[in-house]
Amino acid sequence: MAFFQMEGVSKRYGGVSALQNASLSVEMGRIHAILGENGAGKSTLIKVMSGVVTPDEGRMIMEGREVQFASPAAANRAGIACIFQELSLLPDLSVADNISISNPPKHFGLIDRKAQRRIAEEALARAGGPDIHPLTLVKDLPLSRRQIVEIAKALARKPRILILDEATSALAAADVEKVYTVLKRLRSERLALLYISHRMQEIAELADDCTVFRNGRNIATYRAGTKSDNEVVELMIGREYSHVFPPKPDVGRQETPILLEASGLSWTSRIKDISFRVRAGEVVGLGGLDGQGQRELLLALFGVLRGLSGEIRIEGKPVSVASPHRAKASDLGMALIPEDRKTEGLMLPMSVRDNLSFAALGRLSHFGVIDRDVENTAVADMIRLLAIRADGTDIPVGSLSGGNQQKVLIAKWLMITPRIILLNDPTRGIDVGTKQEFYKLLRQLADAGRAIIFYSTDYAELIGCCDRVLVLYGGAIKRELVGKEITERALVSSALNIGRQAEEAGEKSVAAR
Amino acid sequence: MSIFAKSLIRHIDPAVAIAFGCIAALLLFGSFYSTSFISPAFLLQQLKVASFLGIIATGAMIVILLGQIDLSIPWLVAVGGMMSTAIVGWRSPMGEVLAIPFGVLCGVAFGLVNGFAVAYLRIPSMIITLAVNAVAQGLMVVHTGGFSPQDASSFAMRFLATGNSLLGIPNALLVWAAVGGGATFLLSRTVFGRAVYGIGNSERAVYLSGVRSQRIVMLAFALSGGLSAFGGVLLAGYASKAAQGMGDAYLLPAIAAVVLGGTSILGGRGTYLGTIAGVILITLLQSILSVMQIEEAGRQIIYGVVIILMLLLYGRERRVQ
Amino acid sequence: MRDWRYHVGENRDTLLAFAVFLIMFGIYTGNHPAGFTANVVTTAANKGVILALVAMAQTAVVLTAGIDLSVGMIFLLANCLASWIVVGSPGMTALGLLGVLLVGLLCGAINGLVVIFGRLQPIVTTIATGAVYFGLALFLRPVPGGDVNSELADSLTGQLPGGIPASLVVLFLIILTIWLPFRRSEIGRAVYAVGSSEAAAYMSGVPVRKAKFVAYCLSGLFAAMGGLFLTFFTYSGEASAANGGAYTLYSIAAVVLGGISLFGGKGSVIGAVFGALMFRTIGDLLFVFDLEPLWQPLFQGVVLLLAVSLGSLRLFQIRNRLDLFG
Amino acid sequence: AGPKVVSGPNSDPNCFAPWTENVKLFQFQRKAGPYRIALANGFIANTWRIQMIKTAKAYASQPDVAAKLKEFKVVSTGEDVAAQIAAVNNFIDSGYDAIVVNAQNPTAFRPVIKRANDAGVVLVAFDNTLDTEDAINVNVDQKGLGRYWADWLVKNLPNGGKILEVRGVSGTSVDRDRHDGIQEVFKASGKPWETVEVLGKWDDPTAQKVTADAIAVHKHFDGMTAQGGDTGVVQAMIDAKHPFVAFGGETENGFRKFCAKYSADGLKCASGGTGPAQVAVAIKTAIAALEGNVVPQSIKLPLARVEDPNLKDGQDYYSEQSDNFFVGNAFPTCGINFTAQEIMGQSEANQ
Ligand SMILES: Nc1ncnc2c1ncn2[C@@H]1O[C@H](COP(=O)(O)OP(=O)(O)OP(=O)(O)O)[C@@H](O)[C@H]1O
Ligand SMILES: Nc1ncnc2c1ncn2[C@@H]1O[C@H](COP(=O)(O)OP(=O)(O)OP(=O)(O)O)[C@@H](O)[C@H]1O
Ligand SMILES: [Mg+2]
Ligand SMILES: [Mg+2]
Repeated sequence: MAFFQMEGVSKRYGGVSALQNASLSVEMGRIHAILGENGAGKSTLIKVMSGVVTPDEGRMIMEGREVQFASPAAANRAGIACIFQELSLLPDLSVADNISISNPPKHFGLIDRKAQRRIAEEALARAGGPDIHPLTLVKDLPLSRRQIVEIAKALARKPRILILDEATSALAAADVEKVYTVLKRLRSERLALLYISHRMQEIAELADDCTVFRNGRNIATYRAGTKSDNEVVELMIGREYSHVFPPKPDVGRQETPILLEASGLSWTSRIKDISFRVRAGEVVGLGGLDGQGQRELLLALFGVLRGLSGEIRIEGKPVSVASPHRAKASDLGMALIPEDRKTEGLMLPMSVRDNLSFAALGRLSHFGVIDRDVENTAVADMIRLLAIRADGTDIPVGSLSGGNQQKVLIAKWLMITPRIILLNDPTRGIDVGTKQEFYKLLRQLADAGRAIIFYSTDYAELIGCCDRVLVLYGGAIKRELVGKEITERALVSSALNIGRQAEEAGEKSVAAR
Repeated sequence: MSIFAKSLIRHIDPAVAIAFGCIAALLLFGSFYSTSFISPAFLLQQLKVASFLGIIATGAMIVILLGQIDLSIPWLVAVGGMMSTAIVGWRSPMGEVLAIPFGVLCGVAFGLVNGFAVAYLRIPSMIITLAVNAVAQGLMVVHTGGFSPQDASSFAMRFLATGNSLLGIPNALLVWAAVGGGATFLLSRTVFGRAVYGIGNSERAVYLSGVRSQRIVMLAFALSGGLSAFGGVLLAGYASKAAQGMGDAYLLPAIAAVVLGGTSILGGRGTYLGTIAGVILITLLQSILSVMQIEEAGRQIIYGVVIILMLLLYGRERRVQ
Repeated sequence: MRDWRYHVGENRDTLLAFAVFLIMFGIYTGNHPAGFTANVVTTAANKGVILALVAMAQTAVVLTAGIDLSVGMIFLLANCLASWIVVGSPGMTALGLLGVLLVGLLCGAINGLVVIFGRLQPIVTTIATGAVYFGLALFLRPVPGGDVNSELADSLTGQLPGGIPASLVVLFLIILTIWLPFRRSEIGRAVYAVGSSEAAAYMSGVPVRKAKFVAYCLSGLFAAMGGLFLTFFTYSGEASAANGGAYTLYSIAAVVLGGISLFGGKGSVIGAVFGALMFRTIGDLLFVFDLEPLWQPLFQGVVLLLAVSLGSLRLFQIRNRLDLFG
Repeated sequence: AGPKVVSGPNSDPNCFAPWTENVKLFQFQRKAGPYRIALANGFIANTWRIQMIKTAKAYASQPDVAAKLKEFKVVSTGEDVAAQIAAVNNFIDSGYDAIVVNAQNPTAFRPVIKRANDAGVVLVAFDNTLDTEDAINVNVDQKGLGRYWADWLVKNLPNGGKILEVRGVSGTSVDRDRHDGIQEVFKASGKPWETVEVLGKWDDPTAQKVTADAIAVHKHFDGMTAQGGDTGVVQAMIDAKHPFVAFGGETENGFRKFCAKYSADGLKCASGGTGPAQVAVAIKTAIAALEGNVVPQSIKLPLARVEDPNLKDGQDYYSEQSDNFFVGNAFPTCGINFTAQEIMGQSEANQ
């Protein structure tokens, strides 16, 4: 008998079936991975498990007894802790407050701050963030640190089942390693772990069991390692799958004109004297550990930062980009796909159409009046181009699955036919199938003469997609990798600023083995 | 059923439909008290009076759609009325011509201050509009005390506010129809309108979409100020003169009307049709209560309870999740 | 140990409100014909405490990211009720006090229940309930009048030995016995959590409804205390819609001046107290500066405008324009 | 200390007319001038109050008055009665000799009155007076005003009828007193009267709207009376094409303009009230009290009144002037002879 079981669970949202007769069984002391395309119902499944969503039908059995959770608090009491895809931290509260938000230690009926702080320190240490001060406000932490706090918070509840819904999607490789260690230790402490991720290598590294979801159903469950990656992906997307990354064109397009050129860009202490050029048709990656100034660099190019020094030239002409409005103007033609689609990219309650056409309204209108026919055509084109799965264009974009939301965000910017595309970790939370389409699209855009700057926290992407990678460290470019030089090893070592010698030394020692 | 009717049904917010249902219910209820409540004369009179609130609520709605609020309505209404009448006597007939635009422009000017502070100085609208309201009041007191202003409204103002046009339709109602039509067009068909809804949902996203969100916010407040002042201009026409306290009775009803009409106070969601329903509801409710012979205490209690009941009927937020 | 930096950071806005208040009050008493005397301070304290209590009421709701436009009316209702029942023997008076506080609590509870279970937006809910509470106040006091136990009133609005205003001491005790324990209780933290992000709070298993309910109840309670103080100060009850409306708006101003975020989750009732005192001092400045009478409202408006604009000085520090959008 | 209650004689019975025969006569400790006098006003933002403050300043700067004053300070504290009480307290603490108040709430000043008397400060209330026998009140006979209006209607409608009564701000004693006066007279007349009450809040647009509603519902009234916002009430009648009827109302210039214009069409008006100049009487009383003169505790102001067909342009109303000011700004028995025109006409330009 499994430790925890779900049977025949269904959940509908209006006309959409998020889950249909799904089942799952979870064992103690094992890491159970859940895989599936965007919108397959993974998040809904774990929301049911953790009391956030009440299922329309189906039952849950824990240690042989049937259970029902009316609220997340109830699930918590039963020993289920969940790290949601959308962070559930309270930005204005301190890290310590967040960690023991639901059952703080008490002292005469009041919260015992000393004990709470101790708990927080312990939990942070276990979650791999011993350097986070428990009194910091969560809103003052960068995203990747918040993710650690989120894990610490779940751990502080002493759960028996711990669920991580894309908990690592915002983390850079170094942090991910720490999380692996934590999870493996928890497994050895006989916790049951559910792990959702779109990164195949994470699953290969961690999972004991895997369940694949498609269209709200569990399609297959298997022991990790018994299927090849291709087989798994085919299960997920229900069709054949090959070649994740499209082939890169041969090097030697030095002929193409330089579209974007930055020289001596500096901003506060976050960007230090950055210079580079991007040619039309080139995909230039930004590498390095998270938080080394990559995001700021993109924002700087897009006119968001005040007090930027240095020069930006477009097609050789010096330009001053004072605002995103200026950046998207047709003589500059820049587009930025921001990092956080929920607050920076999309207006979730607004319709798919309104979101898609938002950036391009200027050219879909005459004297400020929107031409609705032109708009509808343009929207339909984009939906087709990116194969966005949506039940009409009138529904709120927030009701799409994460991946489809991301597609809408990309499509929104393609609509202005940009010449320079800045991408800030655009594949976060996108499933493999969509990712593949995205990589193809990226290459198509490049082939059509666009210049692309692509920041990603996923090294595999940088390796697979980019013609060149600029590795940032401490706000400066530490190294430029071109073509075949872009390898995982090179990326990692330059990200850690170990330097070329160390890398070469490493290579030798590998060869020696 | 015709395709048109079907598409109409699909597009009408149920909240708005129920709001109109409430209007019918209110009239039915009133007609038990006196059949005059459903006489054309009474209804036209109500619509005429509702027009003033309607115009003011239009501005309030645009600001609410941004997720902001305009508490400077009372004294901007007064500014509109007092400034327009003050200019009437100036170098006649110039003053007569300039009266309405001047009154509205003064409101726009104050609105710009609100908007600038909210958009560029990032001061919460709830407090800056309160402060601007206080400043407007101060200026009007100085104005009244210092300049012995003219306060009789011009012929045009009286004509717009109290005259009747073809078929006995009050001009004020036509003015509201024009303003409402303009607002509907602005909100649903223009880049500005889209941006307003967008900002109400996420200003960050709007800014990063390369839309000058701050300018939009400032313009929206200017519009609201102008509409408040225009409401004041019409009120001055209606009463044939301006007075300091003329806007006091409009702040809370305007907000209540907008929200009763299904617009989310958090911004980003709502239709003008709903605001129309809300304005008529509030006006009718006030009128019916005013004419019924009960103690003021009782009226206030009924007024509050009825608004809550109507909101419970359809104004409920969707559940979290 | 860098902890103190976090504690200062947490209370920075409260400290700032305190500092600005001190400066303004210094200017006021410095120019007052009578100077910094016990009487002058007591007068300022009495009227300050009334607004401070209403501002505290507003704060409780604002912390949950709501707004309560009925605080002024609950305040009036408490005032009118107190002018009937806070009279007579010490026992009767005590019962009366209890009654007024209970009614305030009840009004707050009604607001809370309608907002929570009706799932209505607080701003309109409280506009409507405010009308109801005003109706009740008017029912109790169709014209101004009534009485209050004058010994109690005198002692609470008078001075303690050493010239310390009794009202300030009472306010201090209220904060000490109600606010501080609340702030440190689980439910108090839940109020901040709800204001910070309701969805995240729900996901984290915070009792969202209970927290909101308690916040509204607390608001009603504080507003009723304000009403009691008004009664002690005026020995009578009056259902003046204008006064109720004015206090509601002043309370919002005080809350903002006190560094409490209208978006919820941030700030403290103590900040609201200084905000209220600061707001009152703006009014008092009229007294010490010789202004043309008809220019006084303008002066007050401009000072308020400047005071609320002070916060935007921080914009000069912003280097990343995204930070503008909070 | 407080004033001594004396048996008389009243120092100026013409101006300081006692409210009733039983009113106490006060004599304060005589103080040497010149005096420091303060006006603690509450609400400011309407024409009446603005006119009042300008009258106060004008009176205080008349040479004979100015000679007696070292300082005349005005503070307006807004709607909030607590702020007004605090202002009075501050004036007491700052050593002012007399304080004139237009109280936001008639019952709220008990502690302050006590403090003022203890400190030997003369406290004079006017317009919204104080419910007390320990401070001087300069009273308008609000109830008498209601009676005056109702008497006019009774006279014009000998057989009774349906009356629209437009009331003021609920919750105030002024509104109640005027209403009571009206109803008392109707009851006493023994005729069948039906009154429809609406709330005009002493404000023209509000009064106009509620009147229009009432006319739309009730179709016809035989007479009307309004406590304020009367210009709006007449305007509503005109808009609804309601026949002009007998009307008892306040003293707004606009109202009187209408009365004069439509008198022949049936708008038979009685217009009565007391203008903002009563503040001058209050200041005069304060000075008299400080000089040690005997003054009544409760002073009755004469009503400025005029009835159809006696309205004269340039005297009872000003056809060229704004609607908004209150005519009847003179108290000849007190030697106070401002016209409203003089007060409101002082623009920056012609000062
Ligand atoms: N609150 C909601 N309202 C309406 N539809 C919803 C809601 N939440 C989810 N859905 C729909 O249910 C389906 C399953 O969504 P779910 O979030 O579980 O997908 P997922 O597998 O987690 O996808 P992703 O990998 O993109 O996170 C999707 O089609 C989505 O559009
Ligand atoms: N049809 C078009 N093709 C190419 N570029 C265009 C087209 N229409 C507008 N643009 C350019 O796109 C840029 C973005 O303008 P857009 O009209 O979207 O901005 P906006 O927010 O509407 O601002 P504005 O208030 O100036 O209209 C402008 O610089 C404009 O020159
Ligand atoms: Mg998901
Ligand atoms: Mg354009």
